[in-house]
Amino acid sequence: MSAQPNSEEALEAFRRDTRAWLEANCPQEMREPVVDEYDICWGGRHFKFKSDAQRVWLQKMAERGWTVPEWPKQYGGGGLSKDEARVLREEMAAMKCRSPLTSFGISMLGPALLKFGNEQQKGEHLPRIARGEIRWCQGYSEPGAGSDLASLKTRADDHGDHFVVNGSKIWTSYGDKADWIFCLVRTSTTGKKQEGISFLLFDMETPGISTRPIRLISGYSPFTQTFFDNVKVPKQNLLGELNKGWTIAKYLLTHERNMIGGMGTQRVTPVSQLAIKHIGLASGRLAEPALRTDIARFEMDAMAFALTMNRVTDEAKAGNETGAMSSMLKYYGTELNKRRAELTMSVSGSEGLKFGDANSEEQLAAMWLRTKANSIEGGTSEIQLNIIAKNVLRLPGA
Amino acid sequence: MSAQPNSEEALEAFRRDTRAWLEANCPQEMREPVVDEYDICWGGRHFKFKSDAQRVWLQKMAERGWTVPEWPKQYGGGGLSKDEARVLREEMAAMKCRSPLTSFGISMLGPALLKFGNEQQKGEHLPRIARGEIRWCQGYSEPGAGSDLASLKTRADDHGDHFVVNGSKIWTSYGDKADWIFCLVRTSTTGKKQEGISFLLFDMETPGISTRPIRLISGYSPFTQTFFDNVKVPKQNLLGELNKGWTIAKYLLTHERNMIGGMGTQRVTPVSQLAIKHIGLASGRLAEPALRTDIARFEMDAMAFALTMNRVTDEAKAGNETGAMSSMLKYYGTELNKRRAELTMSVSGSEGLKFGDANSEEQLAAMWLRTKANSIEGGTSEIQLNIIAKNVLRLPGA
Amino acid sequence: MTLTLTEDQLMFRDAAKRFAAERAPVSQLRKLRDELDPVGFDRALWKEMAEMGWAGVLVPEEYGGVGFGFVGAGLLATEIGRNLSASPLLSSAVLGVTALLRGGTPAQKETLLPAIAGGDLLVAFATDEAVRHAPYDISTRCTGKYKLSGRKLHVLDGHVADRLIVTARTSGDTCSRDGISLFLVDPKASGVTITRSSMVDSRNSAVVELRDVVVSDADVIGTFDKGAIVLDAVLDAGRAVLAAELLGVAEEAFERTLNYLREREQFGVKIGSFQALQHRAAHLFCEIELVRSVVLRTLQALDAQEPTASSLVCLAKAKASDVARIATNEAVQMHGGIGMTDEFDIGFFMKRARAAAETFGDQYYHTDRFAQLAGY
Amino acid sequence: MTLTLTEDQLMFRDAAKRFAAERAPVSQLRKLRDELDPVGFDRALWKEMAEMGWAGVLVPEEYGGVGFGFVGAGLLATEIGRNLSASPLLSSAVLGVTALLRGGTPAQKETLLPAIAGGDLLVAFATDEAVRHAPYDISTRCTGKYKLSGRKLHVLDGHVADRLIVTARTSGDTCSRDGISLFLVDPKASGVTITRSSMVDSRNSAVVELRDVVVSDADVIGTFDKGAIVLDAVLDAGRAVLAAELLGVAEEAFERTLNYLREREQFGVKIGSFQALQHRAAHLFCEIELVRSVVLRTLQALDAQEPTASSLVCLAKAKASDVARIATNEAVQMHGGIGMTDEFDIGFFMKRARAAAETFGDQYYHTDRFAQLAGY
Repeated sequence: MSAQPNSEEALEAFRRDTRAWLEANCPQEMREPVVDEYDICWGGRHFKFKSDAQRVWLQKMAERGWTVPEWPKQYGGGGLSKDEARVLREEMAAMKCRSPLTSFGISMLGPALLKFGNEQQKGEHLPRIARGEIRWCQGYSEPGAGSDLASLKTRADDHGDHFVVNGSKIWTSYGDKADWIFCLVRTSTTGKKQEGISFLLFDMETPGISTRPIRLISGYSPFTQTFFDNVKVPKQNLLGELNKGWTIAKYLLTHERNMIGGMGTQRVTPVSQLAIKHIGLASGRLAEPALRTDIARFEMDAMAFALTMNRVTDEAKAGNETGAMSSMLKYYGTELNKRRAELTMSVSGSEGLKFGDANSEEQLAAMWLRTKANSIEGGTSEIQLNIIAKNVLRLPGA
Repeated sequence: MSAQPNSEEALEAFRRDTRAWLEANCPQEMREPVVDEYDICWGGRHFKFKSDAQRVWLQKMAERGWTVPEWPKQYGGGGLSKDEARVLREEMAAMKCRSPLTSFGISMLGPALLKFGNEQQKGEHLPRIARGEIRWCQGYSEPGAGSDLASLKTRADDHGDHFVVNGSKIWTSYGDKADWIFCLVRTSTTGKKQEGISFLLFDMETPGISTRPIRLISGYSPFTQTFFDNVKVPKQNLLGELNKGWTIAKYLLTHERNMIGGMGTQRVTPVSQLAIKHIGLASGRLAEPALRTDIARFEMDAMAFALTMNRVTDEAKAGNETGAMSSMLKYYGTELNKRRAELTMSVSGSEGLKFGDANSEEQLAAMWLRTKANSIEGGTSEIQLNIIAKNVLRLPGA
Repeated sequence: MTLTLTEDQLMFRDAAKRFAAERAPVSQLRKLRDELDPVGFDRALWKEMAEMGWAGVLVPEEYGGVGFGFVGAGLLATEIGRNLSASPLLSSAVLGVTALLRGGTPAQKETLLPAIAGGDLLVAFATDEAVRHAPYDISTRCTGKYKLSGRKLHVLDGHVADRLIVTARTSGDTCSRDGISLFLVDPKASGVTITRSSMVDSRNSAVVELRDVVVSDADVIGTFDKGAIVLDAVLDAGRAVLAAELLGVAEEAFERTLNYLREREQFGVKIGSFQALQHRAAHLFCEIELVRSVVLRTLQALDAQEPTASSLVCLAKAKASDVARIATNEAVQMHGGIGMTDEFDIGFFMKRARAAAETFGDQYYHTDRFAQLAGY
Repeated sequence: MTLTLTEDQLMFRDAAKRFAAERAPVSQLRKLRDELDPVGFDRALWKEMAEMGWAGVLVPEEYGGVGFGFVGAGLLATEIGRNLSASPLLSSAVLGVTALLRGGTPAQKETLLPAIAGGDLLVAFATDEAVRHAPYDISTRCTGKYKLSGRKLHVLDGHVADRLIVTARTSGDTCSRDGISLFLVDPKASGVTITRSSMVDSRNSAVVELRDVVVSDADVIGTFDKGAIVLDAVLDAGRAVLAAELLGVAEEAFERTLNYLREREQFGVKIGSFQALQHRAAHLFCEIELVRSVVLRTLQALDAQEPTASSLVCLAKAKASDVARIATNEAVQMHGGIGMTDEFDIGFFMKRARAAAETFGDQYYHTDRFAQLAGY
């Protein structure tokens, strides 16, 4: 709530209270490392909690608004200042508390709703996101459009008090598990292609919607293709102005980029440690010198990137302009993540080549294959480099 | 002369004769390694022979036509078949004979004269090139034009029986030492820019020509800017047809590319040997492992490139199409040469940083700086990649 | 020797090219995978391949083969790489045959080579014990005269082999090149347990466990305790042929990508017109040309048993592994989302490139070995 | 500590930025080079720099300095890198001062630090003996009590120094970290021969030869035989400040290149519109941003004397060396022919990037050291 920085004493008091509350309320089970995907709580109408602990932890945190600590209290948030939110993160990390709720509603739609939504929309959707009641998916890409997002063809025709949506979206993350979708649709075909796009929110149970899972090279099927056949969407479900959806989309893409780029700093076993396990040391050095050199180069770049994430955060806190950095973090972070996976495969040799079904423990190859999508989803590496060249370096257009 | 392949016996006889002749006629001094640039014989009106041996060697080889072994005898060549020429090269290499003559007349203009020249032009110029009497330079690039060679502005105006040339050329190799120039000039400004270019030959002593050396970052000044102020050139000095000079220019550029690309396979001390000298071995391995890894990567690529040069040669001999390879060899060869120089500097540490005047022995840094031009001169690496993309890979135009 | 193919070799290659594309294309591998095929390749097809000379490509005519040597085997492997054809060419016709040719007794050769060349007998080579290739890191024990005990990883086609060739330590320390011996082992013998692994490239790999498996003097391949000479030859043969296969993988992935770049439109133009992609493609073209030269030269050197062939093998395996990695990664990236779907074939090439690179030493292993062989 | 600059640091940097650009730009270095200046920098200008706090940037206020620490020294070095300003900042104000602060006796500090901070006294650090940096490869002998004999390479500003700090082996084997001691040596003492080398970056470097040079107990810096503690601190200080300078070199070369890409026309369009160049520039932008983060963090870690500072120093020196190499090479390549001419300034940046990278360990040295410090 408070925009002012907190005093050191106030923060320390907050830290003590937070620690005590977490200690008292975070179930022991929720302090263990995440083992499989079912340990991640996505919420939603149909979510099957893996355990009571998982359900209780979400409920307790949601009651305090701490699933979305910095959102205003009136919308189900915690109303914390940036400093308080940081303290909360630090205390949760120290106690190894799991995240109570992971959702595109929090990481993507929420910020857009806060910025572009009207009171009615904010009041309807934000609290349900905060409590994990509604799981959202994103309807952006279309078959055949790829990087050229703005050439989208799914159209919403004006039928007086509602739109009728027809078309198809692809790469809808967990489209088969989501309750609602935020969706880019074409509402005008005159003028520049970016200027005829609107941003709609609607229930995935509306008649006329169907989904088809897409199997990936990794064996996973996290995405669906989603089909809209005369789907009726009330006009009050339009976010922002008609034909101004592109502005919201770009705002949201920036958030997505930061999230994907951040994967470069995920806490995983360092490649060098895995290498020592599989290859061993000779006279104190990893026994394969050429591989060791590339591991060192990777770990140096990963450390440099992590420091850059910190610097960008610190500069943002200091009020300096950092918006231009989002494409850089997305590009470099995802390329690093791919390098990490390549090296992980190299140090694991034939062990890494094993490729079981999705329930097996041997997931190195699947993870490696999964990373290949990092530099495609959320704007390809090429698109990020274009953005840097044009928006940051101010190089002339082609 | 003979277009048919030679029989094995005939070739062996030729080999014996050649060996005996070389043994008898190549001065001992001309079998020592080249030490400095004055050991290279460029010929020309003003060339100062470093020694009698150098003069005698040129004269004896020129008498047999062996400065240009495969050119027809009537133009001062040796009239040898491809196989005989190879045998000559092999025997000279075995005896470590120096090249009797290095010249742009041989490597660049000659092939163009043979293909595009009329009888009068061939008879006038080729024998003088073969005997090293005339040193040629190339007038292609212009200030401000760079990679966009065809936008050249130096114009040759039609004055009845002669042209009058005005303008300026840059990057003229040894323009201040050359006797004649082969020069691209604009003879028409209508139509596509490539279609108004002609190819002129003229004497550098014609009134109105001046040159200015260009000092490079390496400290050397191998290039000049050349200025033309109302230079009169007789019309019989036009090579090929009027306004068709671009065809000759492209033909010639291919030769230049092959020459520059070939530098990637120059016989120099392997980087690994220099590294052992400066860094030393520990338990049989070069003591700096990360540097060793990159040296090995370079030496592997250099070996792969040398094998590719061999394969392209063998395929050309077998009559297979290899024209498309010239951009590849130019691009990859020059990039390799730069990598070699970078690594040579790295293994030489502070010793490599020494930078004396042009007469000093400490030339590592100068050689390193010199290689930076490799990927710019004769068509930049970017231009070669464009050519490969369009002409070899048939990718669509932008 | 010139770096070109002879007329005979060109004809052999062209026949292989047609056969692989028509009878053993990527769709066949997909089918084998989707149906969880217990063999992992089509036995009847292998018999046909044998009739075309594939199974006996390295086998001299006196033993019923076609004697096309490593150059011939490499030509087949490149076509296999282009089509991801599933077959026991590498395991049986290259590794098995090379072991027998270099170390087999006359009796072993006469019994086994004609059967292998005919496609009737499959041999698997069981040597690696560490997850990352380390050829002399062998601790499979040989006690008495002789009982073998140990555990072998990544045995290609191990679960369908009719004979195993197993390396074991008969003296010396683990990791020493001395004291290694090779044995012919019957996979049905008591004490042998073979477990197939499910691999990312949908090709065959098995773990072979040996517990007091009895073998006899007649089963020794090569000189006892000096088996490393044969082992090295077998590994270098496998590496060179894998390099040839990786060349095919890189070529095919690159060509498919070029086609996509020429056809796919974005922002109203063909994506192949984007200069950044053009330059990456042009660079990759150069790298593939280098691999082409290196692979041919290496196979020729193996056929001629040149003393420096091992350095060339390092170069070929390292360069082909690295370039196939780049080519398949660029292929997936340039195809974008569609390239990530299992429905589309390009991912199969990336998977095979990775598995073939890891087998018998990747670019890291062979870069360091190259430097070692060069004395630095 | 946050990865941002304080108000004081920003002011200090802005003043340095103005001063370097106005008073010590590239044209000044060119002039010093063309006139074969015997000093290699402008002594009067150094006095002015000293007045601005440059010479005493690391010197505590009690000794007449400004005490801006390594972050402050790094800010100066980055501006020096941007302008290729010739000055003895690294030799005297960083290496010399760090040696004295970490190992000097109270008497040494009181005598020397105020004079250094005032710009009146120059100190040079003489340690390397191999052409490639190998810090403990020291065989300069110390006999009796004490006579020094040996040969030191690449001594920055050695030919104009008023004092030398020399490392010598007082016990232990060559290459051992134990048994190194540091001595203050008067360059005018009997037995000292100093020869200036002409360097590619037109900066100062000298060879120092010592023949039975007599020094006393009062000249020892740090603990006798345990001088490596001071040596390590001096080298890490130098490396971190060189990394900051390399950041400036990379930034300036990159900005000049961007300007050229925005202005230069070829084929009727600005060359900056070519996507292949755009992507290379965008990638380079990211790399420079990484260097920026790493350099600042490393300087902060040195100021805080954090135990893991050496790992950060490796990271900073390796990454800055490599990125400055790429930035200056791309600069020359993208400028094309004009970039190759001596008349144009961009080549000076490439030369300085190379020399600064080689000094006290390049990317290869520090990549390997990083792995070693991380235990692999």
